[in-house]
Amino acid sequence: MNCIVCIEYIIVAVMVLSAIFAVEWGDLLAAVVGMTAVSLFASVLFFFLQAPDVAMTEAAIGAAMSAAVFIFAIKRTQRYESEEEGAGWWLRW
Amino acid sequence: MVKRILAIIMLLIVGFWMANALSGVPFGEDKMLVGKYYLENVKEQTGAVNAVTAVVVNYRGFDTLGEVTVLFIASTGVGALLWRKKKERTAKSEGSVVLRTGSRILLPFIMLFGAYIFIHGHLTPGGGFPGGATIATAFLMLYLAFKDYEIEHKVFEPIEGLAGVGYVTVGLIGLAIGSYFLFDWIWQTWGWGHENIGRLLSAGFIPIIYTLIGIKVGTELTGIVDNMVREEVKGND
Amino acid sequence: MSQYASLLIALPLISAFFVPIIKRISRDAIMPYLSLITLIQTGVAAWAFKEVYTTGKPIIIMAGGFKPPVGINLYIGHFAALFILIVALASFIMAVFSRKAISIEPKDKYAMLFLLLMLGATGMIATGDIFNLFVFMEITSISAYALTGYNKTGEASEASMKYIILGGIGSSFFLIGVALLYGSLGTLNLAQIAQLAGNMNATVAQAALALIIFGLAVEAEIFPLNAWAPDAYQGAPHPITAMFSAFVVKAALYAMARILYITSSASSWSNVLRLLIVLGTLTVIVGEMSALRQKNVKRMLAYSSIAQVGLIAVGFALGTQAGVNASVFHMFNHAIVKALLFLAAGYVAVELGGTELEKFEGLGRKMPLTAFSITVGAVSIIGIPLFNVFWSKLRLILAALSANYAWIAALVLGASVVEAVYYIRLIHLMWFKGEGEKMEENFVLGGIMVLLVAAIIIIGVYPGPVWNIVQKAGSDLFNVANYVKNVPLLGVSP
Amino acid sequence: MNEIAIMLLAPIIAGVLAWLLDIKRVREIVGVIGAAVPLIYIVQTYQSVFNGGTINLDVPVGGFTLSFALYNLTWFFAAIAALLGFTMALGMASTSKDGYEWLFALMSMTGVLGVFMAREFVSFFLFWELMTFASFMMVLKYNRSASLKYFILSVIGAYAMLIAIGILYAKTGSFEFSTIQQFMYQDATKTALGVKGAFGKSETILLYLLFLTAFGVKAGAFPLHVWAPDAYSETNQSYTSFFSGVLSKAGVYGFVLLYSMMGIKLFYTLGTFGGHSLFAYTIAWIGALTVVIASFLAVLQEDIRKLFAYSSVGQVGYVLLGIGVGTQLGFEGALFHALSHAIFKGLFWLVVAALILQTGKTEFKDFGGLAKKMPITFAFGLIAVLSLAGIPPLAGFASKWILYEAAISAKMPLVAGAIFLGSGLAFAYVVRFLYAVWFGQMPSDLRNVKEAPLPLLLGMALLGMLNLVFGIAPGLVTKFLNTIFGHEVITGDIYTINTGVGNYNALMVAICLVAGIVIAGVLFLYGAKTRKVEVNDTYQSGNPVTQDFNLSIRVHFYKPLEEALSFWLRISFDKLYTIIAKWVEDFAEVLKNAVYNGNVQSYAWYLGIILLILALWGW
Amino acid sequence: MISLYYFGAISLILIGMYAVLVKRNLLKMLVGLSIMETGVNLLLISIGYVSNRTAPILSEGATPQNTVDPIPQALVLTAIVIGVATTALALTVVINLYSKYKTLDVEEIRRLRG
Repeated sequence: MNCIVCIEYIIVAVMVLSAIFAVEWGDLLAAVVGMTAVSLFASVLFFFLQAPDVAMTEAAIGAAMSAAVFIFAIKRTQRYESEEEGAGWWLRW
Repeated sequence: MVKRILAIIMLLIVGFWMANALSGVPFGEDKMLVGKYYLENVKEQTGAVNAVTAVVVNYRGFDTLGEVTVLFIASTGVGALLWRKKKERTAKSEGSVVLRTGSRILLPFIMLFGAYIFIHGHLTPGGGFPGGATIATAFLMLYLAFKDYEIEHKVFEPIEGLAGVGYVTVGLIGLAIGSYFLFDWIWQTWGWGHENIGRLLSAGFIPIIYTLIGIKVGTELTGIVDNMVREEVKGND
Repeated sequence: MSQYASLLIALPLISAFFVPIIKRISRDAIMPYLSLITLIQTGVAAWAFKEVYTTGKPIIIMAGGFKPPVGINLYIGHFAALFILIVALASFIMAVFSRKAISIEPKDKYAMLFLLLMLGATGMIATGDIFNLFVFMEITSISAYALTGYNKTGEASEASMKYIILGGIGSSFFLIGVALLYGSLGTLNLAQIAQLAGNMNATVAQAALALIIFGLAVEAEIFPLNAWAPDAYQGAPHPITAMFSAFVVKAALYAMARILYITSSASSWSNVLRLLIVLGTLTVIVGEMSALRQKNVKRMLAYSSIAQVGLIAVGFALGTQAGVNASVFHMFNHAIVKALLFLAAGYVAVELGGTELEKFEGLGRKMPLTAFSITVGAVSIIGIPLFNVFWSKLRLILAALSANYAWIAALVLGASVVEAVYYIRLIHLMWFKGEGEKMEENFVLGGIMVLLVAAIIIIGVYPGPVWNIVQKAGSDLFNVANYVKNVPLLGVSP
Repeated sequence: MNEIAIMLLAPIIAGVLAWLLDIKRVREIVGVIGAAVPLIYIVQTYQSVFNGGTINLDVPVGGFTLSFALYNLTWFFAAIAALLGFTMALGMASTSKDGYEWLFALMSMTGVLGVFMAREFVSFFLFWELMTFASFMMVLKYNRSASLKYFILSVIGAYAMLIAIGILYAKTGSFEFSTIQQFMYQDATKTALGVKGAFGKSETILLYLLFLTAFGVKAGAFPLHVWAPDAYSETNQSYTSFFSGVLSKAGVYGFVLLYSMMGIKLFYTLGTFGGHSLFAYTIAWIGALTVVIASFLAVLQEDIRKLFAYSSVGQVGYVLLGIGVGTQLGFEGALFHALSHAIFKGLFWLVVAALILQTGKTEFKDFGGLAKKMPITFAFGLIAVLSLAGIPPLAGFASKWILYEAAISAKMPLVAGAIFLGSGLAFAYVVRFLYAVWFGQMPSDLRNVKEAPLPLLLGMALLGMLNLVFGIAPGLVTKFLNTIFGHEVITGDIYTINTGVGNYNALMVAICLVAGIVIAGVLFLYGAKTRKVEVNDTYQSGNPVTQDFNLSIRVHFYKPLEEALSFWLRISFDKLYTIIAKWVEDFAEVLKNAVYNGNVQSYAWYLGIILLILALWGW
Repeated sequence: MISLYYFGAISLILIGMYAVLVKRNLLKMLVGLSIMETGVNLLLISIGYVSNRTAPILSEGATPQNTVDPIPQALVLTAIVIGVATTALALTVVINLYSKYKTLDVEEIRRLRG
């Protein structure tokens, strides 16, 4: 397989990985960074998919702006999510 | 833990279903129907080289109008929900020296770059939205750099409104001249710039609209940032 | 000339954008400005209505002068004309009500969001392009999120949060459905989709349709996707609640029905209908049950309107002309009645500070006019003859029976019984309980209430003309071939 | 303007006026006039209708046409309604408190008239609902739980009817009674020949059950009678005279319709049972059960209103029974009894209204010795009692006699037994009423009770007169009823009725009775040595009765009977329904809190689950 | 065999949904939502892609025959902006919520129920 394809594979893999991290990290700032990474890798994929406009927009708005907004929100709320998995979540419904 | 497992199983089933459906939409094949029409007629109908821009501004103008509206709603809503009697910045420390000087120096260039992006929207990738976002990043840098920087609300809000008004007005002029809302009167009625397709002064009202959109998006995003940054202070009364 | 109907979209937009300048001029001018704009919008809508119903031809607005499917077209047919008029009218009433009901700043932002909510609903009803439908749906729902949280209390923010999360999921999946649809058909125009839907890949068609209906059902408050609704209704400012119940839900329902019938030639279509009937039935049952012991009147009304939505959905899902007509009729009546009820309840809340049941004790002595209009509304929604809702319920029953769904008739019966229980509780509370001295009621609002009551009773006594209009609207919705014929499609074909 | 239109509009317009003006005296006058108009027109149209004429009225409304007709059957019921409505208005003139009552009382009168004169189902249903709604509002003013019970059962009945109408319409494509009747007839012939008709067996049974529910609720037939006692007693008693006298007859009329429309079809579909058409037999038994149960319960009541409420239910049971007998004789008896029940029960309720108005008491234990204070009321009360207990020569006897004959001639001995038992029980409770209220020792707080006011007395007088007239000259009624059936079902001249099984000469009986009374009076005055004794505490074997087991006629007179029946009394449909309602409400509570639990995440899970369902059902 | 891009898009969507379903922190839910939106955008674009063709910018060398479908790109432009708008609004609401409830745990934030 030629190189561009393997680059695609790598990027997709990293993107999915960072998405998982973004979801799983307890530190919300880190999670937002992961989310931004997802957006950035997605915009790279947009380049590969011959969509430069979308790539630029995603990079500028989807990544930068939403990351900034998220960070401000975290600054005004709390940084670490308190994740205790108490038993019987369905009972607490 | 049970919750996680259930969720994973459920999502896998749903995902398999979607993948199954997507197998009916093979990747990388030519499924264009309306798209082909656009590509074939974009130059003479709109004069834009960048087909995406033409689609965004001319063919699917309503979408873009709605898009701008959505962003406008967002900034308005942020403003409405974070409205307090008295707000000001509560940042403790200045940004670093690099950031301060850098932002001072870079500000005009970033602005210029943003302007370039949305003015050349019909020729090169980009357009109003990235351009506006770029301008907003400039202001964002200012906010990060200086602990008591604030934008001129008295100026920004009216500009934001007026840009939108301008967009709709352009559309209404189209309605008046070409008897269609959002009609490209400059290109199709007056026929300006037919000779220089691919250069700046062409593509009818696309540059105008993209400029308006750029200004609007920039001001809106900046407004959102501004509202997010400034916190309520209890007035000493 | 007919292109000037695009003012329906342009006017609210430009006036919403203009609000900041108005605010610079004078802050007190905002609310009157709002009423004025909605009034003008009503005028335009009335003109469009007259245009459509006199010529009998729908108004096709082509944005940018490009024929569909190249350009986006708005399709203001019989249905859209009728409901855009209702949207504008309800917005006007609520704008007038807002002057009294909205005391929290910033009013200018409230005005903008209000106008854009109206715009969104109008666009949803008018548009003829599925992605444009998505955009307008987002406009509606995002302004709805913002307005739900407008009061900035904990409850309001909570309700808004729930709405945002559920609505976000819904719209994402809607977009996936649109993507599938586009991928398999290569077009986004509803008319062309209707043309090509027949030769769609079965699995893709099923998934796309299911996802689109799913996304819309979140907005249309179909159980169990409606969990955000009661909270949002309770948390939102009173005029906004009335608007939700009067036309926002209706717009989503219309979109659902439209897409349903547009794709009627797709395979596995009847499954969707069956699923929708089941969900609608569940909606009715759960809604009524939850309303039964509700302590907060606003929430009770919310649940009752959810139940009505279920009835409407069931009517649409019957898949017959009669069912669609009945549903449209029920939408119409329900819009009037719920506008009245929420207006009155909101007014009570403004005057007495709350919508808990205790606040309504002795209302008959305190605010007789308001209490009277609430009574009329309640009696009407129960389905007593000579009030308008009875006729639509009757039509629904007849349609269900002619479609061999006897149990739906039984469902309507059960719903009416439960409604009777809780509405009579309210009526008795208002008239025969508690004490209180007469307080004078706002003249303008009183007038509006009287007008709505009059409308209810007039339609109830003489439903003929409205029924004719509604039948036209229903056939506009049901008769897809006609819809396709009316849209001047450009010869873009594979 | 068309008579029917005037008859329908006059009461409601008068009601609205009375409500709007709401000035004392004025509203009474307006109301009475409004209620009188239909009566005038009824009397006026008597001749033409008697000679088989009809009056029609068609009003197109919203895609439907409301059409009404006044011919002998509808005239008969409309006459009952108009008469009772008028007396009710007279009664309310002295008992009503505000315009509200006038509005809804007269509105319900319009409703009933509309129901009786309707010629197709749309107007029938519309006016049915109008009547229900108005009467409900009357009850709501006095007592919420009673009104709620009444309204919910009515709504169930109403929508049962609506569904039935819908089914009929979906099949026959028409709302017209006559059209449906013909359709049914043809369908029945098909069924008889074994050809598959439009209505399958299950559908027909469904229709039958739906109509049974719909009309049974309104007629207060067992086991749907539970609303009646509370509703009848918890409202203005003058209105109750109309409520129990006429509104229940709407249900009866419904049964008559059911017969005339679907009788043959039902006969062929359901077949026979022991020689009787099954569906009719069911109705007969429902009637019989209603009679017995309601009469027993009536006997055990300690409250006058409750007593007569139950007795009304029982009396309507007679009518159903007569209809159920199924023969023309039975029908005629039923119709006659509908009339006589209306007049004597109306009279009763007016008397009760007078009592409550003047004394403010409702319990037997607070009454006594009022005969001296309210002689005229007492006289009419006596007439009512005799008529209800079926003592000749009063209307009640004639009709019951015909019913009895019908039951015997139709070979339904058990049903006839029910009639007898019912009469016996009726006698038991009216005797108690008679003695406990009018005779015996007068409680000290009733010393200065006045005679009932004039309008009330007028109303009573009218009804009392009619009781006597129809009692002595039952032929007046039977002659008219014969025109309904088109031939002489019951022969004989005005004073005598001959059912072909038996013969009853009312005049003769009356003369004998009068003669007997005269003789007895003469003996009483001249013959007997009478001595006045002061009535005081009742004694049991020489000792004054102790409170714990006080068997005086005023308190727990039928306690032994109650104890004997204690097992059966524990079985109460009323309780059953209450339990069901409570259960439903609790279930609703649980459901609500489980579904709308306030947690966004669980809401998101709902979305996910729906997606899962979509996915699974996608394959 | 499902294509790479479809796989990436769907997995993003599922991961986002998973976050919404499992995480009890509101900000985490919103992160999930925006990841979901990214996935949907990627899906749209990859549906519009045609193999070995260039971007739909008809400047030098690009003819209508060898460019990809422009419509999905236009749609995605809109979708991105809508997504960021929703996110901004949601975060604002979160800030308000936090100032009222002093928590972001969805199981604490349930004053409205029943």
